[in-house]
Amino acid sequence: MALLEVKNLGISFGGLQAVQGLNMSIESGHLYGLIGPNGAGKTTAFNMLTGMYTPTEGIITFDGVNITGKGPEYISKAGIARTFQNIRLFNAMSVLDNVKVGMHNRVTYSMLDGVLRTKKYRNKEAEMNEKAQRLLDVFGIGDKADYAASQLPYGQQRKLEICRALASDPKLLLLDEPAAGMNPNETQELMETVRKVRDDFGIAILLIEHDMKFVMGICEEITVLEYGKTIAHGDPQTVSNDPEVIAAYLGGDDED
Amino acid sequence: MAKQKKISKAARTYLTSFILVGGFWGAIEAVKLSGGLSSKAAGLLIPVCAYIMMAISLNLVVGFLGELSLGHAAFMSAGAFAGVFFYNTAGAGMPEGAAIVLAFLIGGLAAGIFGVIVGVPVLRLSGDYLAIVTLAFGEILKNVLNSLYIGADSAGLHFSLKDQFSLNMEPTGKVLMKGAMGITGIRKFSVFSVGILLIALTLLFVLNLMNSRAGRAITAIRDDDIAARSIGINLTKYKLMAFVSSAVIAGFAGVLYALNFASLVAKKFDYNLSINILVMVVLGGMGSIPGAIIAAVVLTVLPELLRGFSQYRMFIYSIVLIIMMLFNRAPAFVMWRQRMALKFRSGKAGSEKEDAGKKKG
Amino acid sequence: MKKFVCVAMSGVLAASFAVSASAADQIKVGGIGPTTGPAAIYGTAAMYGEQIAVDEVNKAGGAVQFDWKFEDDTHDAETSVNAYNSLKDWGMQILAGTVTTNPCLAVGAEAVNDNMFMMTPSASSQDVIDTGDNVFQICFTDPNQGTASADYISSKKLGTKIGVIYNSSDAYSSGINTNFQAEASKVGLQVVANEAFTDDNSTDLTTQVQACKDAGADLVFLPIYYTPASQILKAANDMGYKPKFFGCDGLDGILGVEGFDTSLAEGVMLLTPFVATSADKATQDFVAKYKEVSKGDTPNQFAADAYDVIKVLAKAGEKAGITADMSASDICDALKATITDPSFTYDGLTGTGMTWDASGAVSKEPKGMIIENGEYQPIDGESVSASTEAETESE
Amino acid sequence: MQFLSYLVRGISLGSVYALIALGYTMVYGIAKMLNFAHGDIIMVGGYVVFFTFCQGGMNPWLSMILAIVVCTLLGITIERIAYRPLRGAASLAVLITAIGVSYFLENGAMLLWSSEPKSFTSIVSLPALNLFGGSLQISAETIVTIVTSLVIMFVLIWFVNNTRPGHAMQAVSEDRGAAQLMGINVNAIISLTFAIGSGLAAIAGALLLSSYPTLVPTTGAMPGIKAFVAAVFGGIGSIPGAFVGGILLGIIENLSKAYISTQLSDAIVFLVLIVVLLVKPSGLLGKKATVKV
Repeated sequence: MALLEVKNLGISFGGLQAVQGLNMSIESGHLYGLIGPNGAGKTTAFNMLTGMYTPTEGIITFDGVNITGKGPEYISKAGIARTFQNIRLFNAMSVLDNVKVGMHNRVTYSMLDGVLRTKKYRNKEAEMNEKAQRLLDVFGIGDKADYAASQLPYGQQRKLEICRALASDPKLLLLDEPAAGMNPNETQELMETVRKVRDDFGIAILLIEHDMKFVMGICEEITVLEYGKTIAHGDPQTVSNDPEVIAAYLGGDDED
Repeated sequence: MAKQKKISKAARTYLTSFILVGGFWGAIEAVKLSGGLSSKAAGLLIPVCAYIMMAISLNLVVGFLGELSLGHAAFMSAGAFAGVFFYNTAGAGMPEGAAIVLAFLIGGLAAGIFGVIVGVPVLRLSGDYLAIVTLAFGEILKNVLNSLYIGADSAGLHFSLKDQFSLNMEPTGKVLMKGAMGITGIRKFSVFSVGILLIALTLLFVLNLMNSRAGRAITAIRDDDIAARSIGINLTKYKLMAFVSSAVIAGFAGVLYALNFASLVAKKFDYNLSINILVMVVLGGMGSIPGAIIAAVVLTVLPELLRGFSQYRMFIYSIVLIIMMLFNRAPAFVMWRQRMALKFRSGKAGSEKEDAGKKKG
Repeated sequence: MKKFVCVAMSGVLAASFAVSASAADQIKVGGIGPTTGPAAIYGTAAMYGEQIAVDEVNKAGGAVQFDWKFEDDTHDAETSVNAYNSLKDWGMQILAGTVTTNPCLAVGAEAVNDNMFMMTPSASSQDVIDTGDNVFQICFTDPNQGTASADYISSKKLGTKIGVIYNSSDAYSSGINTNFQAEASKVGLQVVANEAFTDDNSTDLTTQVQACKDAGADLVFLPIYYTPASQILKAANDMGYKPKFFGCDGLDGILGVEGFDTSLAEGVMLLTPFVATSADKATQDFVAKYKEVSKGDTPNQFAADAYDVIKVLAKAGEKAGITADMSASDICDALKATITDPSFTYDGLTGTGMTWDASGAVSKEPKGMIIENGEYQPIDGESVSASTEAETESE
Repeated sequence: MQFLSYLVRGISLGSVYALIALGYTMVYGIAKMLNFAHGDIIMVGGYVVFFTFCQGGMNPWLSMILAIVVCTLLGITIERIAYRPLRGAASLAVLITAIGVSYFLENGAMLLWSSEPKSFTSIVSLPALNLFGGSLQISAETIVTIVTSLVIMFVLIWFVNNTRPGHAMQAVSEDRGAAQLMGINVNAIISLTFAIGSGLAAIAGALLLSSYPTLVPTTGAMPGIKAFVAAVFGGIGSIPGAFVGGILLGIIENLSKAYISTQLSDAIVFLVLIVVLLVKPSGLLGKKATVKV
């Protein structure tokens, strides 16, 4: 049984069918890619997987449980975390606090514990601080823990967002265009980071990316979407040779 | 190194806030002892305390949760009427201390319940729509309290939303609440130290909350609600937590305020008061607790300082308000101030702030 | 920079909170009322009224001389108490205020505590004088006005079907309405429409007028101030609705509204202690002086009441022999004893032969007035008795 | 017939709200700020007409034009001095400043013209319309106000959709930064918006007072708030929404006064608003804002 099973997933907004008949099967500890031209429905697929949108058809099974139509809170607790195409950090909060917010459902104590500063509060906070600092150190931004998130340079903001997602101890991490806006050096560094995350944390990663080199370089399996439909699926080699994929990319390449 | 800095930052807020309040208390008590405290200053103490609590509690919603509320005075009103009504009726037969404590608890509870009633529907909205609905709830409460008559006679309590005449009471009955006249003949209870104690408790509650898991969730929702959802934060729960906590504190403030005067009317808690409290929060800097405290004191005292101008008083107040806002908030002024601050500090070593300033600029 | 602002602020604070002490051989009288905000017309009028009276008292050179100061309370209890405290710091020995009811209740409690003598020109609720035995009124209490109006309408057979339009968000107006209704049911007046408005929805009063019209009211009782009343008269006229209109002292001033077509007020009756167009010399002098200080406005009953308050204080003060070096509390006891003494009477702009009992309520006679040819005329030369407290105590 | 008559009164009040709400919604839609001083500009317009027309006997048209000019200049000045420096600061900061401006205008008016009420003479000199043999009367003021707000609504819609400045306004409204990059003078466009909004306020003031003649320094405050509610009701930022919201608000207010309770009519109005917003969170005709994830 794969970690994530997506069967015939689809959604339509009004009359517009944004995603149709999407099938995916993701194994634990593997790296997957979801690619396709702009508007192909990749981010929409992510939004359905994380519960932001409710699919109009199909079934999502995660870790043996049907999570179709469940809210983001449930899905996050179940073990899916994500990053966003246009980085969404808690800008006014410190870098460390961003990561601690990520642990919201992992390290818990009640509001009263917090207000009354009980022993539980102190223990849990210490645990959080330590864990968050460790995560930041892994990504090499441990020295920036006290900065406001918005003060970080772009590349580090990306890393922080991944940190925050990892803080919730996910089994599956969804990365939405992690390399967007990065220069080749940064991209190279990011590739290593992503691999490292997979290796160190032993989790499955599903990523959306436009940068073909990036995707082909690290993904073990790739699904290609066009106009909401799956047009190809397989390992990087197979996909890159698929005539339909080539046509889609040559015909509709209007990347921003 | 980084960790140390982090702790000192949170601690700095605690320290500044408590020093401010403690200093305020100490200074007033010292002047009181020396006998130099004027009647005017003495009379302002409790209202100032109540407004400080109001500003801190509204900061929870506006500063930390990031939602604009234009009806905060309504919670103060709910607390004030519930607390004082109890204190003036059932509380009259009790020992003073118990009556006071119960009055505060009842006021806080009433405001909290009203907070839930308002919060549940309102928090589904956002932005200006949320603002207008909070304003609407505030005006509804004012309007209803303004028309509410309550009387008691041997047959029990009588209620009317029309007029005193419709209470249909026995001639010996006592009217406890008279619509636009509100509650009159309140036995005054105004002890400055109680006000300070309440502020200290409020501060402790708010600062502890904001530096805990729940507080981080609230701030996260303000910064990016979509990201917060994706992390598994229950938006409704934490929005409601911030909103209702803020309402309860406002309820306490309401009781404190109302017990300071012999009469209580609903008209006092209109949208103008809500806006005045909002002004305190914005002027003090959204999300800044010490700022809210200072702004609450300044804005309560300012109109009193301007008494010498008689009829020009509120006119001058409005000009001062505009100038303060421009000076505090206009980007051009803020930059100018930062430049000046840099000039002042450039001599000093370890100009870590300078770095931060440059980054921001 | 912030520190500098803080330091400057605290300096100003300290300066303003320091107890000020000044010595003079004048007795310090304070006044409180709204001179800004929506209720400013009432407070401002009272302020000018007191100012004129103080000038006259000091010019007359009697034994009692006043040093007078008036503070704004924006018609708000909190601000009113601030104003009171501010006046106390100034050294106030007698309070001639406050103008509006709710603030007056809050300030009254303070004054009772300090044993400060206070006489309000216009806070007309029964609760005001119930606050304590040092609180006096120069205006009629609401019960008196409501009851007297119902009695008057009934005894003169002015109408059978009565409509009432009142301001439910105003203590004065809702107070009179309550007592009017109680008395109306006693004397057999049929109230066919009891319509309220609030400060917040007073823009449009046509619906209330129409409700009275539809209910067939032949007399509309207006226990309200003259500003909304002018609007009601116009609305009724536009509707072709011509009942009799009957009002209380709050209606006085309606002829002075700038731009108001006074022909609309033709036939309006009101019970009031003061009319600015009265031909007697004292009133005419007062009106002339008022126009001077206010730069052209016509005084209303608030101004006249406030004027009388100062004059009463001067007269009673002389009789009681109060001096500037007495404490506020001593002055209070002396004034209380003098004013409640049956031998003390006062003739002023708002009535003749006024006396006070220990409750603090005034006994004076309102004049029934009717507006004819743009001027007040006594309805039929006789006046009604307003001293019917005994049977109207609602508490 | 009674019902019709109450309905007409509601529409009459509503048309005044609509007129004020149009100004509110213009400024909100483009400058993205709640101009709390809008109601007070109405009051200033009222005083100008009062002194020139009601007292000075000036030609009503001339007096109106003068009021529009005064209010337009006032609006531009306020924007320049009090709001523009805060562009780029938090939107709440501007809101608070607007409140300061509102206090300034009210208290300034009180000092200048005293708090004594003035009774306004209607600028409309036409006879009322009598229907059904006189049993239903519609005042000329009502008709003029409705027609005026309708005309203004259509002119505004036309202006925004068919003129260069109108397009620029739309661009500024959509994305201020992008508009600036496209070479649109954002400051000028916002000034223009304030000029239009304030000019409308002058017209609204004269018509408000023609129907409801009491003029005091706080005259504009409550209608201002109600009109703001009306604008939100209809969907703030939407020009037809402001009109519809205003009319509906007036009708609800008057019908609840007539049939439910005169005392509680405010509560009822606000309750209806809350219910509408809960069902349609962006108002009756407002655009639904979708957040892109």
